[in-house]
Amino acid sequence: MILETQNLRKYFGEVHAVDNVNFKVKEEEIVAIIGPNGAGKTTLVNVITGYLKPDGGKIIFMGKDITNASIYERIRAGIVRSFQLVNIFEGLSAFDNIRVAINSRERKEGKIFSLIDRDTTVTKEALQILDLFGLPKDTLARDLPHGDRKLLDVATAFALKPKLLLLDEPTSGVSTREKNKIMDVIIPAARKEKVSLVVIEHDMDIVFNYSDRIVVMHQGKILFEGKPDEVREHTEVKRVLLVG
Amino acid sequence: MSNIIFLYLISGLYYAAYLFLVAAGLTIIFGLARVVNLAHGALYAIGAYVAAWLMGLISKQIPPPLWYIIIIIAGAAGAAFVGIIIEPLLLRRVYGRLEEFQLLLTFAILLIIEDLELMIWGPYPLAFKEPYHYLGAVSIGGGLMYPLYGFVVIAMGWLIALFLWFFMTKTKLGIIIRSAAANKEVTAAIGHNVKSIYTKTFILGATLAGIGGAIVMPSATAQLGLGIDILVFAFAVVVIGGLGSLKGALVGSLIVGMTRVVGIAYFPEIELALIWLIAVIVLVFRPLGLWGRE
Amino acid sequence: MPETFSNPKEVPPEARSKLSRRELLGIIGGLVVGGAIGAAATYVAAPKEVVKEVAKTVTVPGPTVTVPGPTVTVPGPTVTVTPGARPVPTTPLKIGCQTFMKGGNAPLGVPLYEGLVAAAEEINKAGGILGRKVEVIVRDEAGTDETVKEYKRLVLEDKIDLYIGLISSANTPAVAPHAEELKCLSLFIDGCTDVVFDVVDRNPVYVFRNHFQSPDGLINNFQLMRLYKRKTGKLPTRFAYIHPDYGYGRLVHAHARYATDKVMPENVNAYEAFVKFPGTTDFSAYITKMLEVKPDVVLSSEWGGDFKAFYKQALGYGYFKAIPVFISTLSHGTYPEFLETDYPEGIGAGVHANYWFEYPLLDQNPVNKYFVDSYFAKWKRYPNFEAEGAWTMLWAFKGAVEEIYAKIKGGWPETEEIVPILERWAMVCPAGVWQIRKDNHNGYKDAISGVSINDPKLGFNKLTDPYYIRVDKISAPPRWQLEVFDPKGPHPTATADWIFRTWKKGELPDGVTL
Amino acid sequence: MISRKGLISIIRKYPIYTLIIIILLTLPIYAPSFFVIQIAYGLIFGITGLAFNLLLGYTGLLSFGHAGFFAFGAYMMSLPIRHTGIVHTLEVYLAFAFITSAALGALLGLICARRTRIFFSILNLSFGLIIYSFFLKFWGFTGGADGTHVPTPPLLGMKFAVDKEYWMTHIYYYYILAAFFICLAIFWVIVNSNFGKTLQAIRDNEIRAQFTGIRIYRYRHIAYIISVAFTGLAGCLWAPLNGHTAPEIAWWTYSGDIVMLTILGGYQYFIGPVIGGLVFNVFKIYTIGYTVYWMLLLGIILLILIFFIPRGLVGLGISIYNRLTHKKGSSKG
Repeated sequence: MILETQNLRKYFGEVHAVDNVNFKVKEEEIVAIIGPNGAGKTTLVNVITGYLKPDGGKIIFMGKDITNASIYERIRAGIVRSFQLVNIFEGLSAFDNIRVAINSRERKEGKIFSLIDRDTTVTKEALQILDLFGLPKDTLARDLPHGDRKLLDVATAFALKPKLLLLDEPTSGVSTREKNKIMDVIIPAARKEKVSLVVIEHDMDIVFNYSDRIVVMHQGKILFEGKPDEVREHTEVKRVLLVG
Repeated sequence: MSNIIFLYLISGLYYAAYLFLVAAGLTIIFGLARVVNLAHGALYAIGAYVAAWLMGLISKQIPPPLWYIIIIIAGAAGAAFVGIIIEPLLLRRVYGRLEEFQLLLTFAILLIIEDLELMIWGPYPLAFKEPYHYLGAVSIGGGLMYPLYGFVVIAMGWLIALFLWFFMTKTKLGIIIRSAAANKEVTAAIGHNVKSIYTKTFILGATLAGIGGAIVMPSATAQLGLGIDILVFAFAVVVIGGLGSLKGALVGSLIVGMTRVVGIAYFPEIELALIWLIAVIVLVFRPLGLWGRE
Repeated sequence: MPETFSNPKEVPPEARSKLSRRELLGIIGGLVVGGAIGAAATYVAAPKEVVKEVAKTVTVPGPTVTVPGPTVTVPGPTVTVTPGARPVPTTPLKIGCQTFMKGGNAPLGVPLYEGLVAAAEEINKAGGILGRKVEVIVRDEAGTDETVKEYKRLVLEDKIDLYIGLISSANTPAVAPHAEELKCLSLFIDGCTDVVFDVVDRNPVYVFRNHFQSPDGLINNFQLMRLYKRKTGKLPTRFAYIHPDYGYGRLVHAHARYATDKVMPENVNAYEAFVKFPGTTDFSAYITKMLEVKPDVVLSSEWGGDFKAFYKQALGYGYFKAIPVFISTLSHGTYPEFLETDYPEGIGAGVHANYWFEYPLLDQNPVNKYFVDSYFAKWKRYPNFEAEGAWTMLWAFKGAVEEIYAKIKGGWPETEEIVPILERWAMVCPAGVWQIRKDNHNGYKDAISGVSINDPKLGFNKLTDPYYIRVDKISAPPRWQLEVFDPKGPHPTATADWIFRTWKKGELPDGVTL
Repeated sequence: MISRKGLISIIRKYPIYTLIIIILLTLPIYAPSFFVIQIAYGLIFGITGLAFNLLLGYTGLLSFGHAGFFAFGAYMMSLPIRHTGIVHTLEVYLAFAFITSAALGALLGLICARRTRIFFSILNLSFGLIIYSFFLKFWGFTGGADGTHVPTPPLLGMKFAVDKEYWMTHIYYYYILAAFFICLAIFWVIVNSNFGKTLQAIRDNEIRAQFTGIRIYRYRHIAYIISVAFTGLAGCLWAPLNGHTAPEIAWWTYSGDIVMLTILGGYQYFIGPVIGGLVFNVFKIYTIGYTVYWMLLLGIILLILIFFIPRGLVGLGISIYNRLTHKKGSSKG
């Protein structure tokens, strides 16, 4: 068990965005979180990754209690996330985005007197990741097409060699053909690096094709979790998803 | 002894009154357009110069009581006129751009207006002759006197504060300006021409600064560099009170006004630094100022 | 060169050229090596212990003018020029001038330029100096930094032959060292702080000055006591002060305090304020504080636009009724028309202890009449002490050049030859008898102060009932600043040191009567 | 270290910059002495611009108080001389100014490293004005508005028995040039190091930087310390050249000048502030000389800069250079 939350709570006034959620992720597992808008999916990820402070409950990551750990400590521990609205270093090239992430992972992002271009190991690794994600080397992040920007967001998170990668709608705002292309890059990469994935996703085909297990959230609670085909037949889930 | 304290209080209020007018203009413009208008000091100086120049011309011909209305109208008109020119022509082009360029543009306008003042009104300071003494002074006990005109300025400050509160909360334009400040896109969506709101707000701000300059003129002189000096104190007020908040500008100008008086009377060495120390302390504990919003 | 960007909304740059490691090293190497070569070249080229030969000073036995008996030398006909060994250049004599041309200080500064131009035109009409026409280049005396840079440019780029100017006591201490180092004859008009020749430039060679400051603070301080005694029959005990916060204000204060502590040991320093200058337009808090401490007399050295704001606000507070006697050392120093008829009467009138155009009386001093008439004809205004200073300085320079020219029989004299003549120069100028002292290159003339009175006919407030003190009674004797005064010591100037050591407690110094 | 072939390839690749270096090295031989002095001032403002741009261009923080730190560095030389009367070799004061400015930056950085955008600018405006009022008001200690005279210090322990003009235009000019090249190299390394890239990441997206494990306040604080330290160093280099330190150089309009020269040069480029420093100083001095309305001229130039060449002189130069050399290729910007 790589991640476990024990009746995690997060309230915004009366709105119980996350209401006593016990969410579990196993090693090398790909978990999809689905549910109507406002079900608390993003809030759950925000609390796990330290972006929001929980109102109650505990988060155990690899046996350690990280409920009140800082963002910095969680990333060092191996919990990394990407963003629904793309957050990338606009003024830097894709290559530089990756290199900054690698430098941060290797704890040498603060080195003043070592020229970044002379660091061959980092450069080599960055190029590998660029190939893995099929991203161009020199174009500035801002000039990339929307699909590539989403990929770069994930790639930068990926470059931190996380143990648990949480992706917030990695394929939103992209055509279905592009969606599959993105997932066909992310999933094999995760498998190869033995990274467990948590993906918030709306597109049911993506959810059913790519995830090992699915968790359905509704009004801050986990309604049901199970294998993709179990979820497909579950009447209650269908009603919630259809009605929303 | 109490009348001396009263005199200190009044001179603090006097300084706070016209400082508020400049700061209010600065904070309204920032509240809406998110532009820090360094040229605002120049609008204050324009108000002062126009009032001093006009009074020099016509103070003989018109009856005394009218002087005070003429001064305010002259100052307001002069600054508003400059506002009408620079907002659509220059400022409108930088609203969307980077902060560095907005600051630099307003700095350029400040420099240009400083030299235009030199061109139009010449190198020497302009001053009024009579109106300040026309109202005479009132004895406040212990052989001490206080010029009635001081009360006029203080009253003017509070009146305009009241007017601004009324304008912003009760009039249609006021509410539109506040809504545009809160959310430009929505205001535009419901059919208001945001561009003209910007211009109107800027002119309102300019008028306030112009009036501020004009009402001080009878007791002082209009000289070059006036705009640059008042600006930094207006900044202190806006920073302490909170960028974009009128309440903040009012309280901020009172704080700065009183600090200056206390500094001059009891700690002459650090009088100037005192104001800025307060600004830094406020910014440390309340980064957005007392009532600022992001 | 890789570009960086701070905000996506900006136009994206071209794809930057990739820099290979070799080129990167090349550039850094080139830069550092270039710097090293430059530094080495300087080290080799620059001569070390060789002292440049300073021209031997020419000692010329000249007539010593007996000061008390005024020999009237009206600026008369020029000396006929005979071509000597060194031909007199025909190019115009370029004079660099710096003074306040705009802003709150312009009412004091512009007359300096006007006085200089008035003198230059008369000299040119009379054939110039040794046939050379005089040409004035004027630059605004802005902040201390711009003034220093502008001075260097006047000397090095405009190649001026002579420098006349400077008003602010912040600028003369800054410019004097550069004048000595750049060897440019610089005749300061104001910037009167004694610090220039007492501390900064103790053995001046190329720098002279029309007047200096200590008599200014002292005579106006005595005038305060005199007017208070005239009004109440006894001497004042509670003193208050309000000065501009720069050299001039600080030293007027220092000298006044030294004198008052000596003459009246039991005096009380009720309040002293140093106000940001220029640019203070709201004096209400300062006025309130002075009303609170209830002083007998107030000495100030505010002037220009700020002073006008001060006295207008003070009138509103009934300040001049509450304070028995007030004087500003420079209230009447700006051009006379600047101080309007709303200025209170019967209080002190300060003219920087130098000159008010009506005194000495025009019919008694033909030089003053000649100056006031020609100045008014040209500028339609009456002159102030800065105008008189510049006017006198240029005529003194002309006289010195012509005197040395007659001695060395020919050629335009070197600056090093003019300096000894100027060092013992004495003449009757519009302000009366004026003499430069050799040891500190300062101009000495008797100090004047007065009482304010409105003149409806002239339309401004003017000085009347002049009060004189001989300048040597209220300033350090010759060579005091070199032999006795220690610049690192407790006293700010030689005169303050002299007062501290020689004046007796509880008595007026000799030569001073109230 | 660099082979002859390497050197030639660089010259071919960057003809303009090598040309500038050659001109700078040989300037005192042919240029009029006043112009050489102004170029020396320009080089010092270039260093100040580089230090300032480490915050603006690379960390996205606009400070309106850098003139205060510049004045602080200058006073760290003039005050010791004023109070001890001894004039050590210049390196002593440069080190002293650098260390005290770094300490000042560390202290003030604690307050403003957490602020951004307009709050950072105004906070620094306040720091600059506090420094100004300290130098102005404490008359006894700092000489107040008159400031303090700075005599000619020995360089590298050597006193040169030459007149001041020769010293400024030949000896001290090369000293400043050497200091300038060293600072240029240091900033080049800082900007192109891991640290430099991290700063740009923080500038572009704070949230992403935080979620990439970068402690943004720590690195902003370090950048602030470096910037203030080198601005103080530039101030200390400026003091002997100017010969005088007065409090007014800390007044906020001079901070405006620093912002102006950086953007004039083009803050999006590493070399921008240097070109801006040189051009701005020469331009300002010659306009002050020739017209009383120099502020008007400066204002108009600024308007042109903002509306027509937002990418500064260097940006303009590069786009012209590209247009000339790649006639066929279209060039944006």
